[in-house]
Amino acid sequence: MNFFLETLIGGLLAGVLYSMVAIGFVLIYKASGVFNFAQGSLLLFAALTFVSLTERGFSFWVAFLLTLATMAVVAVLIERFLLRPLVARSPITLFMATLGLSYIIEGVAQALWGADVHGLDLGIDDVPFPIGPISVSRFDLIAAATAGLLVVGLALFAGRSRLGLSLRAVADDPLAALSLGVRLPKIWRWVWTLAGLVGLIAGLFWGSRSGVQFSLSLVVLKAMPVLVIGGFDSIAGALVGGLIVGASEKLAEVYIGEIVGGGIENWFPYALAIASLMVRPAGLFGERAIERV
Amino acid sequence: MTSLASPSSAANTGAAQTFPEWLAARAARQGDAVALRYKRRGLWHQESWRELEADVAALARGLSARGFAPGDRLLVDAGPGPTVFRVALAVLRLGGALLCGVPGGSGLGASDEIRFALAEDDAARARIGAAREAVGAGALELGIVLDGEDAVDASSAWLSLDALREVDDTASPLPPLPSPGTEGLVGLSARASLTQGAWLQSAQELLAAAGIDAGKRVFASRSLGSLALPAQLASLLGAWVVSGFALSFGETAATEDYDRREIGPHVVFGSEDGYAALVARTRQALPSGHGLEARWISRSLDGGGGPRALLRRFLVRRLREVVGLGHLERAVAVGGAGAAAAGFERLFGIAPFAWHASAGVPSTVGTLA
Amino acid sequence: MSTPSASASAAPQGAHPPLLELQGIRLAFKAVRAVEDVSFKVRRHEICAVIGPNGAGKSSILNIVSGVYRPDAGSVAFDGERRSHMLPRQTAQQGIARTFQNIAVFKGMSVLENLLTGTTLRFESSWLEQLLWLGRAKGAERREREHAERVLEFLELQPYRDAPVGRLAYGLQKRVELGRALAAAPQLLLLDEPMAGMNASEKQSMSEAILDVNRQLGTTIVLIEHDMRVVMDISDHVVVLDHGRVVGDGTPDEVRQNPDVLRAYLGSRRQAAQTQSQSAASDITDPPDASAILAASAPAASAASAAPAPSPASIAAST
Amino acid sequence: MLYSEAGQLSTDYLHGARRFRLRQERLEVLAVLVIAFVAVPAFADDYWLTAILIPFSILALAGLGLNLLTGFAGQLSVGSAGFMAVGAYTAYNVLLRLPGVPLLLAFALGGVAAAIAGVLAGLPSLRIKGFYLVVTTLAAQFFIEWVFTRFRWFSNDNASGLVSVPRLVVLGRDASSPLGRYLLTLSVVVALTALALNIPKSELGRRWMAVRDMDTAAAVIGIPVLRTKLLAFAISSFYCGVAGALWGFTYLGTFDPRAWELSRSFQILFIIIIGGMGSIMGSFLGSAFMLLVPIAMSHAGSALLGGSVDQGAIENYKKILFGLLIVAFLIREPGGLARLLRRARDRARIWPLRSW
Repeated sequence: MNFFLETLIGGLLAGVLYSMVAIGFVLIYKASGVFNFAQGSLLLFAALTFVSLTERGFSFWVAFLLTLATMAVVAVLIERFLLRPLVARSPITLFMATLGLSYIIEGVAQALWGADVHGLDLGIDDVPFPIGPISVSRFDLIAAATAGLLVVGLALFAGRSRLGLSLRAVADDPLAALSLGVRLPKIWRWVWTLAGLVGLIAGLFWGSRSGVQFSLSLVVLKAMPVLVIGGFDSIAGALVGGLIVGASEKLAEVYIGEIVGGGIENWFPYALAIASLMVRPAGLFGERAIERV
Repeated sequence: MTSLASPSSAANTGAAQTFPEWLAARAARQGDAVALRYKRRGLWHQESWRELEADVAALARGLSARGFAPGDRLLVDAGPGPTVFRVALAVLRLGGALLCGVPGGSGLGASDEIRFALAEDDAARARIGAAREAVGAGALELGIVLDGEDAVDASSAWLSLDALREVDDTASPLPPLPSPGTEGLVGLSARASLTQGAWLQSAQELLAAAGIDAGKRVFASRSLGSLALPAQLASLLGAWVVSGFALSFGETAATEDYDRREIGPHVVFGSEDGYAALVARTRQALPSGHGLEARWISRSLDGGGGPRALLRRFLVRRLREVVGLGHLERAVAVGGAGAAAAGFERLFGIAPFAWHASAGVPSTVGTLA
Repeated sequence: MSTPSASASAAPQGAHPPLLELQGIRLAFKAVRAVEDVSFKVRRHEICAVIGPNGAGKSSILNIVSGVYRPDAGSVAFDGERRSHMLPRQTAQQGIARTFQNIAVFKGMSVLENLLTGTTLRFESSWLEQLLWLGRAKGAERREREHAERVLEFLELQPYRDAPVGRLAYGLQKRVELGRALAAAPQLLLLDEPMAGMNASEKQSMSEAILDVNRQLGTTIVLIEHDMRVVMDISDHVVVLDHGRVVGDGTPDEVRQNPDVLRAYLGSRRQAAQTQSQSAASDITDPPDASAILAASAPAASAASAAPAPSPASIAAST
Repeated sequence: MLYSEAGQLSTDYLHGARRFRLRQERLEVLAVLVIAFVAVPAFADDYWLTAILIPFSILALAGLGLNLLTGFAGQLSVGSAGFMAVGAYTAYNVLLRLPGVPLLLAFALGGVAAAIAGVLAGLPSLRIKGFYLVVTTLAAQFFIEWVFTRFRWFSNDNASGLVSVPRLVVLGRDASSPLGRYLLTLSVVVALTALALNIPKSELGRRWMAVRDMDTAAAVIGIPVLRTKLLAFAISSFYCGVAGALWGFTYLGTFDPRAWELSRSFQILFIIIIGGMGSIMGSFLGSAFMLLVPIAMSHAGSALLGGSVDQGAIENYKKILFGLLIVAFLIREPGGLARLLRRARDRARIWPLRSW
């Protein structure tokens, strides 16, 4: 029983990391309707930049801010050279564009900072941390807390700040928003920067877990089922989806995995995602658009 | 194909002097050669002289069964096209005459009681109806409507062409062949007529002058302006049966430029405004502005010596190719060649051959064109 | 029947039962009631115009008849066959064809190909035959191409035969869409604002085309139109909707005299004008002005996909 | 390419359904075939045959398969490599376990197996649209990879997981030489391409394009949308499957599942984006581009920087370049190279006029 609980909690906490990736995804999807495959590469780029800066002797916060600035620049470039020319094109086209974008970013990231693995130590040692009968990783707890803060922060931001409001307006009814004088390009630049920030944070956790390296960009593949289950346009959905995927993945690996011979964590979340698609095509928290002709 | 170049060939066709005789001669001499080519519903159809003669005969029987007798007149309100030409030949076979022009216009007088009419479509039907109202004409004996077959109900006097063909031919035999002196074409606007003999005579002169013979692909422009039909009948119908070339019509006036590409005609029959339209369209499609290419092209088209002359020759050939005149040998400007014709020559290097009243046709028909 | 005026003018039935009969149709999107208890009949071979201010539920009715929407209540009887709901494909098989308010042509295909898709239900050859270009494939292809060419000629689209539809002018695209519907040789033709955003001459030729279809092919036509002149000219029968209810049903003249109709019309004209100022996605009231409709209705389509929760105004836009 | 269409009159509606409408186009195709079947074998050396021409034609075939699904039917898939793997492993096991089955039949069966896998992956398209399909096809990709890695039975229980294909015998003649493998590959590709060329002009292709352009309208005129989509998945995956079998047999010879990882799927997707969505020929252009550009780059690289060129760097620049190309094409010319070529052709056709 304890074993089950530990697996479950462990899974949930691991799921938090998926959520972090997914949240950046959702932000962009809500604001610009783009299914951003490049989120993983952004994450890699952010983490890589951060690490390289710290390796060059910058302190944590300086490096953090510099990286953030870089991400803002990247966002501006993306808005100018990708989103603006592709405005009003089919979602599939936009998706493929971000696929190309991910190649560019990865290429640039490695051209700039090299392809070798960088260790990253956030100073959070990964020691077991007893909670009642079971014990969980302190690292995971902190990650979870951060993710929680992130969600709350974003929620507040969306609810209070002017930008957040216009962001919601755009998500609800682009045309109405436009007629109210919301400037999409500005929104997009901000949102992509924000996604960069989220990516950076997620990247730090992932990086300190598995080292900062190219494979980091593959977490996007983890995020996708999360989005499908939670719904593309709901931050809460991303969080819950992440937890579900994390937990079920671990449990499946433990209980089903050994039956079929393990290694199923690659596709199991997807199977889960497809199942949920069949039941709730818009995801748990997603809004279902009415098809009108 | 042996040259049936105009007047001389009259000899080996037994000195034919009327349309029926020429048609028969054509069918006998080159029955399998293509007489008519036209595009409809995206497909090119072609008809040999033999088939054409048979069809004309069928139509003639249908007409006479419906009471069309020698000397009768068929009022035509339709643009130039294959069907009209067939009907025309049938009317001429019966020794009748074609009454052309714009019925709506002043042309129609109380004198001509219109008992037979041919309408392109429902709009034309309406026009004819109105015209007849205006002159208080008697009952319509037979109306032929080419388009909108579905609209024709058995009760009315109006028949579709197919219905006309189906009229049983065991009815009264066809009347004897008309004489060269028979009136064949009447121009409404100028109230003047043309006998079959004179008509064919002028055709032979046209052929001789323009040097058109059998084995040519001739493209008849549908977009000839309001007087399209009389002009084309006067100029083309005679030349066609006398020379025996293959006559082609595009699908519609709007598609002509593409259809021409597909045919690649040796000869085109157009009118001043037809050529004007083509020239204008080509001019406006040429590269404009001050680009090197644009400058060179315009300069060389305006003529000049040395290298430009060479380039011009090349350009002109190319332009002909592009607008579907790659095989063009002769362009005939029905009703005289004016500024547009000159513009045509400047672009395509071939001076349209002006053909009008002076070519021995009674001035009246000339005024039609 | 919802209003006295409607029952009064329960149009005299011919020998046949009506071709189309709607009974007690209701439909709601989320909170917005698009259609409330709509009932009316359409006789064979007639042109029936459905008119009414924006948000009256006109398009919803068409979408229900053609199976795109599923009504919450009520039933549709087509050709004597009563049903509560059908899939679009089934309605097509029954002989119902339609056009859409925001043009729904296949932009990536040529005009001829668009018309050809209209014949799809009559296409007698399996995909394998078509792939291998064997068996019935050739015959079927030839037949349907000929049929499509007839429609092409009927609508005088020959000059654009091979042009990609996406590049054609607005009016032509509407014509192509009509052609695609005609290619299916339908018994009942539903036209959703066939003349929206057209200039006078385009309207003229479009109404002529519609009349020809009705007269020459004997097709029954139900159309939504804002331009009163057109409606009164071409329709035999007019149904007036307002706020999802039938407020008038009869011949053009009967409807013209009907007081509630006038009230509904004038009243809602004002209200519609407001919605318009509120939302960019809102449609245009009559008389429709070409540029404005082009501006508004085209994005309205993309808004449908982009906006998760359509505001009442934007639903109104599409009804 | 200064066409003269004079005298090419269509007198039968089937002319409109021709693969190549103009005589000139047909002649060009003929010329290309002659070069491929006669000139190339006469002059190309083994390196060109095995390292460039064979993979070129196979990737073109795979691209063609994906193009049918994405370019024509509008259903995005990133599982092509998975379906290729299914084709390869099926063909391998058929030959391994059913002695006497001819090679070509084994390839075909590989295609069929892939088609079945494709239909399964396509089933969700009943409920979902657009990039949601990315998820289901990714699922298929990962699941297939997992199955072939996990269950050694497919690779004949050999420990390394590598399998080596048997001698290639076609119609009793050995085709194991580079030239033999080239001709075998080429014949299969040409045959399947010829079939694919029927699609755009047939009702099958029109249904696909209708569903792609506007599926509501398609349903309203009576097109069975789901069945149409599934058919697209089936046929597309069949092509990918056969391509996979060729990849394993005539190109690799010895393979394991890593030959068909996700990156291969992306590679094929890029081929059709660059080559031209919705264009059969585009798949070939894209494939050529995809193979030749990197080669050119490494040559250029070693030429410029002398021998001391870091392959890793080259890899990065390759990535950046292709990424940029993808974006550029999507923005400037969604029709890809095929459309660019078509444009040039049409311009030449009416030069010096700008429009006609």
